Amino acid sequence: MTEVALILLSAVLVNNFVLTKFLGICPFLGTSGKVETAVGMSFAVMFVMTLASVCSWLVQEFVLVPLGLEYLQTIFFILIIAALVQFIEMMIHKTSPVLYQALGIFLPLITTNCAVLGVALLNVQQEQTFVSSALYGFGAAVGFALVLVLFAGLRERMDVSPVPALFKGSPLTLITAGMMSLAFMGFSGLVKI
Amino acid sequence: MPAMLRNLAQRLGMMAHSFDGGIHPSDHKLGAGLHSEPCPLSPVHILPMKMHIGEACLPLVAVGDRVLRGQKIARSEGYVSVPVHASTSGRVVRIEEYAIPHPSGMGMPSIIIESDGDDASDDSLEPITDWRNTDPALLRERARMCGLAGLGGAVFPTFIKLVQDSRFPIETVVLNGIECEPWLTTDHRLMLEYADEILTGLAIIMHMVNTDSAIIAIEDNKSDAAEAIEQALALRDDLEGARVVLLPTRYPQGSEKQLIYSLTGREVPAGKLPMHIGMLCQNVATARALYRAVVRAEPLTERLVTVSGDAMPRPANLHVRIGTPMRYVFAQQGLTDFEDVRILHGGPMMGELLRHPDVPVVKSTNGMLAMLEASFMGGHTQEQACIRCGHCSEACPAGLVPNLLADQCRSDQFEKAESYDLFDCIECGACSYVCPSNIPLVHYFRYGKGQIAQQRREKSFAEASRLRSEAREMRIERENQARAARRSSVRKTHAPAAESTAKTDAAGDSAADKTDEGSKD
Amino acid sequence: MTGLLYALLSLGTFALLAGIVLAVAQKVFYVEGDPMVDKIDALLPQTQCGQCGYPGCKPYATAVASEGEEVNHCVPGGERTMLAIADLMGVEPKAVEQEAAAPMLAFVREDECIGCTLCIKACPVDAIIGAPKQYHTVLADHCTGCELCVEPCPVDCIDMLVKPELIEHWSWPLPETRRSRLGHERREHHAGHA
Amino acid sequence: MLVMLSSPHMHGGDSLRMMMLTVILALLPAAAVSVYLFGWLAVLLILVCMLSCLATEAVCLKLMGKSLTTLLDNSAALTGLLLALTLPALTPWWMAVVGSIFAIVLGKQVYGGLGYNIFNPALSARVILLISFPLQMTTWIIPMSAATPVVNLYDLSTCLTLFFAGPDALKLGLDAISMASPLGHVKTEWTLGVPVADALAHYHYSYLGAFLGTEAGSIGETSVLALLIGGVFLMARHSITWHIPFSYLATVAVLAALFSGIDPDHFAPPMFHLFAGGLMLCAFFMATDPVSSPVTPTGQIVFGIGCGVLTWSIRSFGGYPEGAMFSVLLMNCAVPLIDHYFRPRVYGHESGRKS
Repeated sequence: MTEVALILLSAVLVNNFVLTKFLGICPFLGTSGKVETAVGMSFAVMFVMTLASVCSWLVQEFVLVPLGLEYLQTIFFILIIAALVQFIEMMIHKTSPVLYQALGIFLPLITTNCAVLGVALLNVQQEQTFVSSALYGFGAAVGFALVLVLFAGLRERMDVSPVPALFKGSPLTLITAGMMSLAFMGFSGLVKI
Repeated sequence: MPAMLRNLAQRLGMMAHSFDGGIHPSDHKLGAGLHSEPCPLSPVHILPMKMHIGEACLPLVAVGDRVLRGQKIARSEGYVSVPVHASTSGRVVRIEEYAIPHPSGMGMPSIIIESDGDDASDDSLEPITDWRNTDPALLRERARMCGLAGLGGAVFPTFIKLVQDSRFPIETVVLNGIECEPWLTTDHRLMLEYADEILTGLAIIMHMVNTDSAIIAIEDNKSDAAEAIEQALALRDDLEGARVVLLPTRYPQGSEKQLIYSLTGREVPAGKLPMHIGMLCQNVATARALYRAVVRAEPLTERLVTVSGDAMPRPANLHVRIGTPMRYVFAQQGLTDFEDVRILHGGPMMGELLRHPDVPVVKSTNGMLAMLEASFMGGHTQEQACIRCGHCSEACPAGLVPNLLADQCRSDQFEKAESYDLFDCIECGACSYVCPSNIPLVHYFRYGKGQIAQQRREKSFAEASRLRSEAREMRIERENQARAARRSSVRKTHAPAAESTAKTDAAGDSAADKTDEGSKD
Repeated sequence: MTGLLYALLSLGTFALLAGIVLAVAQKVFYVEGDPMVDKIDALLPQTQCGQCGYPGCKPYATAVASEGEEVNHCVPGGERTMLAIADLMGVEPKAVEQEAAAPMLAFVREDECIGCTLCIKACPVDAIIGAPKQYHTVLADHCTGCELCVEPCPVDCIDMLVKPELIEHWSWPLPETRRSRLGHERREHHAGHA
Repeated sequence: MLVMLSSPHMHGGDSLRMMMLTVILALLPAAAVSVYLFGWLAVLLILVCMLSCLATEAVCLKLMGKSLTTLLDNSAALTGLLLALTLPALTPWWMAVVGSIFAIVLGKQVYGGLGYNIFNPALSARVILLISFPLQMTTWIIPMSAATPVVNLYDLSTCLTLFFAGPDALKLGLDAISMASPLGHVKTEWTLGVPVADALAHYHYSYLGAFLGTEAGSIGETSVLALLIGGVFLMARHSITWHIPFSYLATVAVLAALFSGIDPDHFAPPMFHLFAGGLMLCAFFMATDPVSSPVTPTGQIVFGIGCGVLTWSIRSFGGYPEGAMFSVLLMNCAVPLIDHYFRPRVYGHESGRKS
């Protein structure tokens, strides 16, 4: 039980993918304009990341290793992720057309979200068990979702601020992301795995 | 600090309930000790066609007609409307657009009467002295006929509220003598000088809505008024269910919803009226006007106005005829030079800044304040950035978060502002009053509300247009089909002459169809 | 050799599996029509004026939703409509090409009208009434000010008048202390993108 | 010219300048204690920080073509003072200047100036300094060394040399005048497996000393008493409400009491947590910074609890000995969401939120 909590805590806060590993920055900046969009993106990423971790672990364990095909890791994992993303894209299009519009190009781009592939590869690298890799994937996604939603809140506030023209848009967004990352450094050493 | 302690004591002991938020502005009630006096008759009276909330009236008189005081000169159009009466005898000289006390500075069609000095009354209306045995419906018609509208400032037609609705029986009538606006002293003076008239008005209201319970609410900075009412009450035997409640002074206690909460601990649900929880609120001045209308058959042609302000040489409480030009009233009290003076219509918290004094006194005019430009707002006019101190949210009696709302209105995020309950704002101004950054919060809310109303109008117009356009397309489609059908049948008969007649017929039909449809709307 | 065979086989099988799953999903989550059209149509002012280059509001909405048409073609809707559509579509706002004029009303000078019914046929919202050889009148409450009736009139008896402003519809402008600075800047910022 | 403004046409008289000035006044006791403890070093540090904040603000305003009168709102001076009070006494002058520039530029002006910053400017500068210069930012001078024979901090020239040229110029080893902070000490010992009580005993920790301010720490955070006086003054002047400080301190105290009750060897007692490090300063002056904290009372309580949980967690488990600054910054990120979800109940509405 403690271990479950520790893995989650580590993935969510201490080793946050966005703020300490700097993975998945593209969708982080692209879809954090509005809280609603960010929440939608969060769920999509959570779904894809968790399933991708599980599937990639299964493939790694039962296909690649027995057949000695570890060198095909990347291709296989990308294939899994791409299929999952296609699936969720269709699902969102059906269930929430507005969210589908709002996420726009960033939805198919989850495929190339390095955080998703990162989780899958890190799981293999760290030789996680099935459960812990699922947890790790889920935790990483929750961490991504957490900072995405927090950041969307901040950006909504910055949107109505009289920001100097020089810093308007991306510069201020990056500065703020940096400040958030600094704040997240406070978590360093919180969990030792 | 003493105010804080007193407040605390009242909260703990005497007071069972107290509305959230609120402020304690210094009250400047210069006129509290000044006996009311009549304002001399002005040579000209300007009577706008709408001095109430609702639809405007249509003139019944023409230029050159002679009118009498109390004569109906404009009839009401629609339900939410009351007629307009001449406030003195004289001749109608013009009917034209005239500026009214409104922040837009825009005008309103008005009847302009030149006074003949006789001040002769129209006495076609019969007094109803035996109102106790009169059908409430008749009394209600009397209230409408006499042009009564809420004199506390909202000017909602009074008769509409004075109704017996079996679904929402009125349990308690609240007579509002709070007058929490700084500077204003009209209700205060009325209670001191016309306690009996007010109480009779209250008795009529209670008879009309069929209840025997009433609360007369007064703030504790007017304890003399409360005493006067109590004394008058003691002398009467018909108002046993009425009691005076003295509330601790706090702005905006006079606001209907906040007052009801202070008195009963019950809230009027959002989007509902006090009558939905069995309450009816009337202002003391309205109660007196009702008494005058019923027992003395006097339409609403005069009201008490506080003429005050720090630029006012002689503050006073004046009985002013409705339609009297404000410039004339100010001149009577010694103010003729309006250089560096700001004129407020109503109190400083909810009243409106006027562009010039050339507007008439209307039914909602409870005060006319002349403020020195230098002391206006205490000099706090330069808007600074919001530091989110939360004082506005603490002061808000409605439980809103004004600074977030203002941000949303300012940046045109109206949907979000609505979801933050912009329309629950009562525009009392407590938030702007406490704001250390001098942000005109209420101004932003009014901007937002106006824009949302505009968008709603546009939206419903667009929707109506869409339906009309779709209906038209369907009709054209139908016509084309009909024409095609006819043409094919005609062709079968091989009669060229008949074909041409059919064609003209079809054209005529379609035009006729169309006019029919158009005239239906 | 076997390694390569395994690789090809496993990858192929896997791709096939994924393909089947997606094909099924495609059936399950099939979206009929484009739900965005109605949403966009609801934002348009429904003047049916055709100034966007489409024969009405709905066709323009369809074009925006499915043909990637720009969001800034609606003239009467002005900037507000453009921003609303851009927001809904999640695209960058573009500057409106033409400032929206004050709301107008068509008015028929009745003594000059010959009762030809051409304007009646032109009106997209049936806001003009009158029979042949009779004076025609514009129903002010329904006129959208689209000007489509002006052109067909053979005697030029239709005027476009500015819609009178009502005191009830007056609303406070932004305070002059810091007049709309933020909103203004934000819009300029967006316009800059275009 | 008549500017048409909507009602109200009356104002209560509060002003930004006065609010900021009140906070500066409330910080005076803590500043006075720091001068007593660290002599001219504290004076120099405070002056340099305040002046460089004001200068930076002036430059920023000039660059953006805004009126310099904004300087008079006292907010830049306040940021400078707050930053100075969170710095160790031995901070070199250039670090103070860099920190001040960070505070004003990155903390405030890039967001559009006063009122729009997301993070507390002084705290963000402090954290940037801590991460950039970890050694200097955790080197604590022995308090009361003002009068010790090693170095006389009441002597202006000594302090000028220390401040502008560093301890090396006086041929002083850092070890001679510095020591670990109580929090740092306990954390180090704890990682070595020493029980908390023993660690505190080795340190000669005194609760009274911590209360009055004679334990090591940044110049303005040592004296709990002085900070309490300032906090109470702020509440009396209605500059802040009780919600954030109370919920913050109470959360730390409750968590500490709970865990030190379960395992006193690993977790420090509540009193130690409350008196140690920058908690008091953060609770009364940083977390309550109106701009970067929630607006509504419920939101403020949530904010305070969040700060408390994070502070205690970082102190008890994290890599850094002190978590107060980080936790306030972290909670700053959540303010827009807290504001959205913890609005007060609107009159006439059911208590449930629609969205």
